[in-house]
Amino acid sequence: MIHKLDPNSKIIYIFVANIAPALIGARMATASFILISIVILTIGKVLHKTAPMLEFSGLILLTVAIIQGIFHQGNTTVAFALGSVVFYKEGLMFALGIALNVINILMSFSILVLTTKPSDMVETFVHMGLSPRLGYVMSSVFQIIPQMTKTMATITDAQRSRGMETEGKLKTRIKAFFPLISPVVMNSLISTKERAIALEVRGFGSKQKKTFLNDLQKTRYDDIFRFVLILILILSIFWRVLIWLK
Amino acid sequence: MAKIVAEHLKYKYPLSEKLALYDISFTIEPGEFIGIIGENNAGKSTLCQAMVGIVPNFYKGAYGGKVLIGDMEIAKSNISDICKKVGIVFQNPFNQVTGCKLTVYEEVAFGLENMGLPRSEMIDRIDYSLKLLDIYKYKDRNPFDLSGGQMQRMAIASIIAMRPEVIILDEPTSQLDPQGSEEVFRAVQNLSREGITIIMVEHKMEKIAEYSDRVMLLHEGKLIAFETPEKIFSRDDLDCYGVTAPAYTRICKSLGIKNKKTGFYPVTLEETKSLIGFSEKERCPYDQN
Amino acid sequence: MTRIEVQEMHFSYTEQEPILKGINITLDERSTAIIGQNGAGKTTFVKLLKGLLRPMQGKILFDGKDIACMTVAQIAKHIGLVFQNPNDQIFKNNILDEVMFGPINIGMDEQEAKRHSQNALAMVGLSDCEDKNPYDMGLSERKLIAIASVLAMDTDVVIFDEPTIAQDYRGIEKIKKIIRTLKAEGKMVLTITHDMDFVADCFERTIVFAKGKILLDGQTDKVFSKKEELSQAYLEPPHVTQLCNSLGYDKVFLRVEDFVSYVKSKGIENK
Amino acid sequence: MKRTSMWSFNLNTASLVLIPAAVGINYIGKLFAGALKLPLWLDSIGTILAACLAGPIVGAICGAINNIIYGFTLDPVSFIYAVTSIGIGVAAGILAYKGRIKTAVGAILSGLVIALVATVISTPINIGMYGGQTGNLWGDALFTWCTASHFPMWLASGLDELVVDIPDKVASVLIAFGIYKALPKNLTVLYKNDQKIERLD
Repeated sequence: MIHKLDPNSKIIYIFVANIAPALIGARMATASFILISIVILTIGKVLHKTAPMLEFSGLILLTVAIIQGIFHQGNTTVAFALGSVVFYKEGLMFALGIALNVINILMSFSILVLTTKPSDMVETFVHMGLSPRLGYVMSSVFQIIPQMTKTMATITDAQRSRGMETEGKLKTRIKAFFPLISPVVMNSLISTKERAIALEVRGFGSKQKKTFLNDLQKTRYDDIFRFVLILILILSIFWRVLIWLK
Repeated sequence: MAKIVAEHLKYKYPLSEKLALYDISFTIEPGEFIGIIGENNAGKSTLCQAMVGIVPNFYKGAYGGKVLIGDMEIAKSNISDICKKVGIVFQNPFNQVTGCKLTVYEEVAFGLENMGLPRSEMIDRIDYSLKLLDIYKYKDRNPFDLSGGQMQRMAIASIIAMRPEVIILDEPTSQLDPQGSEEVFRAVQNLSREGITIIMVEHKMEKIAEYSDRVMLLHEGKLIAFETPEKIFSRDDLDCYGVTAPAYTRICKSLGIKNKKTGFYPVTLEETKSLIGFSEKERCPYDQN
Repeated sequence: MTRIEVQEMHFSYTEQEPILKGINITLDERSTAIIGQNGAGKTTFVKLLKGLLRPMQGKILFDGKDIACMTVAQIAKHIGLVFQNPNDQIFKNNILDEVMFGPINIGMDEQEAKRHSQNALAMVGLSDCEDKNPYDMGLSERKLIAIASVLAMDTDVVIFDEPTIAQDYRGIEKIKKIIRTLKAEGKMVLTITHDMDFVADCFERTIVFAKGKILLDGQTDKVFSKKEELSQAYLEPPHVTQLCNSLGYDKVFLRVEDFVSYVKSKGIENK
Repeated sequence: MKRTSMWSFNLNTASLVLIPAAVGINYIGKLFAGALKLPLWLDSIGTILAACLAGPIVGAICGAINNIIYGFTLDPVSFIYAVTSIGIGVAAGILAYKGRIKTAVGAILSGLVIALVATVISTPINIGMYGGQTGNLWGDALFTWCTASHFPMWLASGLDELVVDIPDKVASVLIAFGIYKALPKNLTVLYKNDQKIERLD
């Protein structure tokens, strides 16, 4: 069901999930959105796919907690000590705030990223008014990277065939860098010429308004989902105004 | 249907000292099958690209004379308009894939989307051209997962879907295996039967001889001759232009066997077979057809 | 004399799709062409000879020594392979430097590498552009540079993968000459190709791959006389052979000259 | 011939097709640096190269799209750092247009300038996102030392970023420069938007 939502709705969700807590200004709000995201991701059966992203940022967040816990400039209240290393409450809370924000961003984006095909996403952007030329650029990146990785394997074979070593000391590895990367880069730049021509002869430069093979599909769920989101946004703006008026 | 007329066409690539095309003039009638031959750097690809406007509109550089497709003057038109009349297929099937579509079907749609066609018409045209090229069964595959021959046929289908009157093929089979080449040549023959004007650059002289109504011989940017294959391949000076006649013609030259009706050496397997077969068996006179 | 023995070799990238299914063959000093459709396993086969891939089963003996105990760099001293696309290897902006890369890698000193490289460039006819940027040259010249960069390594075995693609008539004649010279120097030459007229002109032995197996192997004219097996592998014989076939000759010729002298010897006068 | 401004938004197809290639090069650079275990990121070679070839606008688009794609596939946080990548692309484009990347020395100096630009843009984001850290071992060690020595946050964070960026951007510009030099001129001319057709009649 989540997979069928219009990418637009998911983009609105990202927007609301990150703006509303900022307006409300409470860690609980951020935490709630993380929870909502987790629920949505679970329904969409893609929660496990967030693991690599979390791992990526988790390491940084861990060091943030350690460094801020020990050295944060407002540190006064001791939280606990590990041997001679003292952790402070202020620093840890500061790190918690950061962690919540980062995780919230990660989770809300994951909904869009993990349940939408990149090509659909780009197509939506183009329907929404992104220049088709830029749309082309974005979707071709998704295709070009696997192709370049393939080329890279061939190049590695070709250079090893000429007796080049790719493993060993740092010096050997640095020496291997140029023979491996230049052909990939050259190959991809040289093929830009042919590809540009191939696009041109298929009317890529046309001033005509473009049409689309695939139609956009918006479901009833989209309307409900969007309505709820916008309600949350309005309520949080209300909340902000109330606090401000006090 | 449109005639192609070149008048005193001259062209020089940017940063280059030498003319790539030097004073080329010719007329191609609608529905003709034209072969272009010549050694590397003779100007074959440049000439092809001058008929779709890549020369000069994409490369810039210096240009003289003119090329007309019907009443459209190439140098003064946008490539995006020219491509509705003239399509071109290149050597490397891989670099012709747009790289932004995930299925063969969508890939063929690319040009039609740019032309702004309504969706239903797009579907009609895509189905038609995929079937014509016999790749309808691959319509949901990723373009990059096709074999070379299939990819090249997809490239041709993408052009056919745009309904051009002229199709230019620049060494369409040089990177394919024998089966892939055969698939492409068969597809090209089908197109020719549909009445589309075909212009094909090819190093396989036997194929040029078999299919072409007329052959252009280019050398160092100049048009040396534009004649029937028999006349072109019967020349004694082909060596100077870095090309060689089909194996059949070379055999008949060595044996001194000419087709008495045309006065030229034979260029295809069939013609050679009947001439040699005749002289060997000394049976009834060579059937003129 | 160099020999490569391949014994009961199997290879696959994934378990479901075997690429090579039990190859047994001995390669010797005869110049050999490897033909067959794409996907028949030709390129995989030569990569295995080079040690870039390792067999799942079976072994490859180079002069009696199992190459399983040699590294890719060690094999590179004995077997050279010219890849199909020169752009997959060229990285220097000077032709001589590019050609010298391989020789230096396999342990030649500067002087020796330079001497070999200059000889190799002379052989492919690019002596007068030593200092040019390879990327300022056309694709056909870049292919010749790639060939030179392998020839300069002076290996006992030279393997070409589709050398005639992108070459015109003169380019192909040049490559034929290179192959004949290598052969005369006593090197083993193997070539993967789709160009049957080239095979007919240049190679003593022809091996046909089909669906991961060796379908035919033997003297080139014998192989091209097997009409049925060839069509099974979707291959067409050389043009001259096609003519012989359609004339119903029982003798098969591969080259224009052979055909012509045969017809002349029969003393048949035209007219 | 009059040169058109480097800020022309009217991109030709060649320079447009350059962008995905450049993003791919960024990715490959990063992959190589990882595979060969080099102590650098090398993930902006493509952006710098594209900026040198086709100017600051293309450089900026490369940077932006690079991070958007990363955001969509690997790490959503990188959306925010798109601003830094845009800065790198613009800086490289201007430096190249002004003819500063014509020698190895020029490339090194340009690398320093680009590193500085990247730092100035990244530091506030680092502070907002991660309390000032970068996630790089060496940089964060310096950050820790600075914080412990009661340096102001912006300085500690700035130094953290700079110490990582300098070697990385200098190496990236040098590599891009090496490749740029080897590119055939008849290719590089295609990315320029200022070409006119001459008449030969």
